[in-house]
Amino acid sequence: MSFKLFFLLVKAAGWTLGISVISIVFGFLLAVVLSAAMLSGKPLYTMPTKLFISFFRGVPLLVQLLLIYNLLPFIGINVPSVVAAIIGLSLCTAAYQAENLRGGFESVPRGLIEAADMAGFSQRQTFLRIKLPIALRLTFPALVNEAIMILKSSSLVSVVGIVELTRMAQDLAASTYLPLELFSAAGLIYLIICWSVALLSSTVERALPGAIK
Amino acid sequence: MMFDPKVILDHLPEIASGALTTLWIWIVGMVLGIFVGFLVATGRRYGGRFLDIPLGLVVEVLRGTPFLIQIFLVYYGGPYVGVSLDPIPCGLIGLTVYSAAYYSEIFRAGYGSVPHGHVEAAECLGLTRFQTIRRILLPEMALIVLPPCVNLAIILLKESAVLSIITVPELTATVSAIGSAQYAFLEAIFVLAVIYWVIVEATAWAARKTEARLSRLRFSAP
Amino acid sequence: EDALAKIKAAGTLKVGTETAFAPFDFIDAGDHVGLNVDLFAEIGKELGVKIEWVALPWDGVLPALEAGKFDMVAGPATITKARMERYRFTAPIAEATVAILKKASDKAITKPEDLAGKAVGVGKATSQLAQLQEFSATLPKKIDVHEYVSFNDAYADMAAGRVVAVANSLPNIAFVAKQRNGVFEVVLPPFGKKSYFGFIGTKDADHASLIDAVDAALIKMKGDGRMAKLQEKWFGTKFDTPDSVKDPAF
Amino acid sequence: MTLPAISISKLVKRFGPNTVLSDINLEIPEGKVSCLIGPSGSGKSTLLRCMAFLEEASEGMITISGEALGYFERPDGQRERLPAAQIRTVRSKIGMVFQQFNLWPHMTALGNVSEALKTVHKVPKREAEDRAMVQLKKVGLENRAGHYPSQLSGGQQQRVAIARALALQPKIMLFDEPTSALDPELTGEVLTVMRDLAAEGMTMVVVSHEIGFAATVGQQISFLDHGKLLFTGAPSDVFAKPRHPRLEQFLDTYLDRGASMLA
Amino acid sequence: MTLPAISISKLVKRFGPNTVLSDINLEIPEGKVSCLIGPSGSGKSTLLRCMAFLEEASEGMITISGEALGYFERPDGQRERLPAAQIRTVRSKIGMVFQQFNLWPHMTALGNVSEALKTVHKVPKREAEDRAMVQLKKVGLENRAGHYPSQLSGGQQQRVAIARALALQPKIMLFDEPTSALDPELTGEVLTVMRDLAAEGMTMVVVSHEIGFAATVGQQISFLDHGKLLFTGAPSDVFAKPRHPRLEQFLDTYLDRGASMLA
Ligand SMILES: Nc1ncnc2c1ncn2[C@@H]1O[C@H](COP(=O)(O)OP(=O)(O)OP(=O)(O)O)[C@@H](O)[C@H]1O
Ligand SMILES: Nc1ncnc2c1ncn2[C@@H]1O[C@H](COP(=O)(O)OP(=O)(O)OP(=O)(O)O)[C@@H](O)[C@H]1O
Ligand SMILES: [Mg+2]
Ligand SMILES: [Mg+2]
Repeated sequence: MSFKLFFLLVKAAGWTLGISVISIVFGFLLAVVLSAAMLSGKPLYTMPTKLFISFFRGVPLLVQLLLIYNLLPFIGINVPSVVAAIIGLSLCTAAYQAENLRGGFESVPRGLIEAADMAGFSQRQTFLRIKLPIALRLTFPALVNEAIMILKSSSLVSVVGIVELTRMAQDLAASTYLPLELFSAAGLIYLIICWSVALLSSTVERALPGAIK
Repeated sequence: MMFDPKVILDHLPEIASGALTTLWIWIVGMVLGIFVGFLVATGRRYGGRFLDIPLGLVVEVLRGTPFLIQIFLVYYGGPYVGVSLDPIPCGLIGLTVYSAAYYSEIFRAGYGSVPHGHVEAAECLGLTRFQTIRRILLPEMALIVLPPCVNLAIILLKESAVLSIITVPELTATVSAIGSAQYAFLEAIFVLAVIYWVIVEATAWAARKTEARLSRLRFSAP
Repeated sequence: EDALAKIKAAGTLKVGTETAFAPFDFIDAGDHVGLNVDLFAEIGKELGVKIEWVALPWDGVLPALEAGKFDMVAGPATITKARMERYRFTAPIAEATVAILKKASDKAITKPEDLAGKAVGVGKATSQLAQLQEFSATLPKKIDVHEYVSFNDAYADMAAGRVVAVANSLPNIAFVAKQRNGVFEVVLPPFGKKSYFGFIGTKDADHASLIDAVDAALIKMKGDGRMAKLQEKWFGTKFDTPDSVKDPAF
Repeated sequence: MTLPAISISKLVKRFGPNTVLSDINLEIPEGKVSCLIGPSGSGKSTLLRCMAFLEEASEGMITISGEALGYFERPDGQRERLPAAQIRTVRSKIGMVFQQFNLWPHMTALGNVSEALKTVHKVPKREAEDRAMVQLKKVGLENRAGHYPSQLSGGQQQRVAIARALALQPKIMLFDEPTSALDPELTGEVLTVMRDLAAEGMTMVVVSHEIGFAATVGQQISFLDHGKLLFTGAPSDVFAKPRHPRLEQFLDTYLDRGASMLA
Repeated sequence: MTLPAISISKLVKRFGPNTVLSDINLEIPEGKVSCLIGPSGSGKSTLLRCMAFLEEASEGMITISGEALGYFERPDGQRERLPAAQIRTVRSKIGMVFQQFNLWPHMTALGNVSEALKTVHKVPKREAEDRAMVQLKKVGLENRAGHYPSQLSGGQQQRVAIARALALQPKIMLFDEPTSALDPELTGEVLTVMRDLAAEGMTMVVVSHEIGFAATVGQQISFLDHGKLLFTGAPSDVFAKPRHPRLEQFLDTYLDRGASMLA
């Protein structure tokens, strides 16, 4: 396999990384909102959230992507490929992350919240300054795991027309007829990306203050 | 685009057979994966460095690459090194190995969650290592590892669609083939969404029941 | 105003395709090339518009056409009766008759009938699959048909040795044989019924004038020899194709 | 005489069907150290938490320097909940120190102490940190300001928790077994800080297993048993004989330990 | 005189670069109660864990009733590890009771006590449970046999832990701060059981913060500080003045608490 082909794979890996990172960020922000809705305990908020999570965890990502890309135009929203891919991945990861975060919020020791009550924090201040940072710290490893899952699942966004790493390997294999070489190289690139993410996150995790013993 | 339920009804037997294939490969692969994963976690805990480091490396490679690529390399690359597997065995082995990597990490965390003192108590009373694992560690970690095991099971169900590239007639491939042969894409997407969703919800429901029963059995009044 | 007028006003024609379909559409060293690319470049000149390509996996192409993600599909696809009920095909651009690709080292297969009782690969839910099954029924011993999600997996499996041959349209396997010269070989003659490749559009009235205009451009290119030259460039041979297919063989 | 710092009347607290506090009437005098003692499960923590409005009493009234906490009594005798803002105002007079410290693990000692000043009282960062430093100095931890809770010993953590409560300049400090999560040798640090506060005339309510502390520093001692206030009085009255039989039995548990080798 | 129940000679324990026990020589007399006291971090738990072979000593020897535990000394002075089965045999003479109880949460009290009889000693289920019931009765918990640990109070849990160790009929019982995880009132239950055991002549080694217990029940008291055994002797010697200055300081910490109201 030539260097040129490998370079093309690396370039496609840029799409994989770019789309995943953006989706992880959006998905995470949405997940914070969703988990807050779940914690509110008000059926008005929890019911739609439960439905959302059930749908986006229960239905394969491939199907979600096809729905977003091909069905939204029928109600007059024509989303470009990149947007469809990011929406699909974000919604899917948000559903998983929301569940992770909810676990985190529920394991914030009650006493820490009482301490905030005593100091006169409003509910919003308690959420932003105490609950969120601690829940994040508690769920950090799970959040990173989910991010790595999304990195790998992002290969499915080719169904909406994005030539990411896996698709590029398939395309190149289709013209060079060297599938084994190309797939091995793609696997290696995934491995490097995932390991870098894992390494980076464990460094960050060690640096993060506030482990609860 | 029009929705035509007739397409689905006409192909019900094929759809059902695809669903059954997916179901049984998923369940068998997962059960084997849990078993192997537990062995790997145990090996890493008690096997010393010479087992821990290589096993850890293999686990990380398996977790760091997409299932699609792994299964492709094994199925189409295997014959070059003298391993020529049929699709179903290859799919089963692939699913087992892939899930074992993830399950081993869950069990490793499970081992870590049992207070060391409980193991020391067993040691003081003369239980052998095997007895300690079977009588103390396994039952104690059961409740803790159940939720992540179920989560992983749901992820695996959906990953199993990848097996279509090695010609396993599983649900996704079967239904999308019907979709493209009949040009009934909307119907195909709909069927896939519903069937997977039903399996996932059923799994989650069963898990919740098991969890409730386990915790009732183990930690409450007789 | 109809689709053609809108396209001319915008100055771009959006064409959907799948880029793992050599030699029609593929990625060669990073560039999107193939017969389709050259043909549409000429069509664009005739219509006075630029071409904008949208590449999707084949599973996603036709749903996206129906969703209006692009104006037509390059592909191309074999023109069949069933498909003509749902889509409108352009004038044929190449022959699609199904033939056999085998390993060059395999001396046991010299004609299509030698496949009786052997394992042969083909794409899932394709017209080539239907042709192969029909052919299999005429043999004394049935062919063991293996269905793949993509033809490329079928080639990989032939290399791995699980199937001895792959059935696909002549232009495609001719290209594979040329690329992996000495590894793969085409078995002649083709065994399938004569069939043709055409580009795909929707049947609605809005798009009729667009497909008419593309048809006109293709027929013009056939007349002035540009088509033949491009077929020669990509297939190493040229095909005799009718101006339109009204009644496909299957 | 001045108004009592906290006045509790006819307080009842139920958890579901269980009544854990029944008919409590208690006045906490201003500028003094009051101790709550009693066996485990007798309701000491619950009573203290009611004073901080971390638990809402099921019946009865609590006033802080004469102002109603949480509920006020309408002329017809019905209780009505006060608006949240008003509850916060009254509660701001109270500082609470928890048994488990409850320091926020993602902030340094300085962060823990200055956080409420910044977010709740909108004090500028610089000034908030200066004021926090003053409190840390008071508990002898000025050189630990940049440490995270996980990097501090139990005694140091508890002192940061005290500084955190003091930073908001409460008029009353509530302590729930402030040393019972500490090693015997670390206990000393915290008791010293509490003695200093007492000497400064801070109104304090202390739930404590440290009978020694209660006996030497406490100026009013209340004994709870099974949710009932059996006895309130000066230490000399409490420890003097003859004692209430339940109190006698309770004290014996302590005397059995630690004391017997003094002979 | 009989052989000492445990004899420790020239024991050194290092964790990485830190020496936490240095040159310990100690004999635990048979049929008596020996107490280990000392400040936090002085190495009491580590020494006790070495006696149970839960920690392996870095140097030195331990013998249980004359039999080598874990290692034996070759004539050339080198230590050699004994086979696992032999270690188990010697260790079976020892029962250990942990500070945190370490009951198995998925088994009832009866299950906890009978487990080792069934799995290790292959006693039939019925008989194992009968023998377990005898032990539960001894610690006063026969009517709690079917309860899971989470359904028992701390004192009850600790008594189950004692019954679990007793069920294997050890000759020596080791206790690591058996009451420090307990409420003062729950402590009483456990101390009572321990007093009964002492009265029966069980050899016991107790690491304890309960100076009162040490003073009244202990027949030999050893004081550890910074990994060194500063003092071993009868209680009267330990508590008599003049004391070792470090011991004096240590005891003061306790006397400050609980005792001062006796006046
Ligand atoms: N949230 C709650 N729900 C139900 N019952 C509760 C709750 N909190 C406390 N109780 C019960 O109320 C009673 C009094 O508890 P409280 O914690 O006030 O006792 P305490 O005197 O502080 O005991 P300790 O000395 O053990 O801390 C106990 O019987 C306890 O079980
Ligand atoms: N596994 C270990 N690794 C490293 N150091 C340890 C380990 N266990 C104990 N130590 C250190 O050994 C020293 C003695 O600890 P040990 O637990 O024996 O003290 P202790 O006297 O029981 O104290 P306490 O009264 O607090 O229980 C301490 O400084 C401790 O930090
Ligand atoms: Mg309490
Ligand atoms: Mg200790």
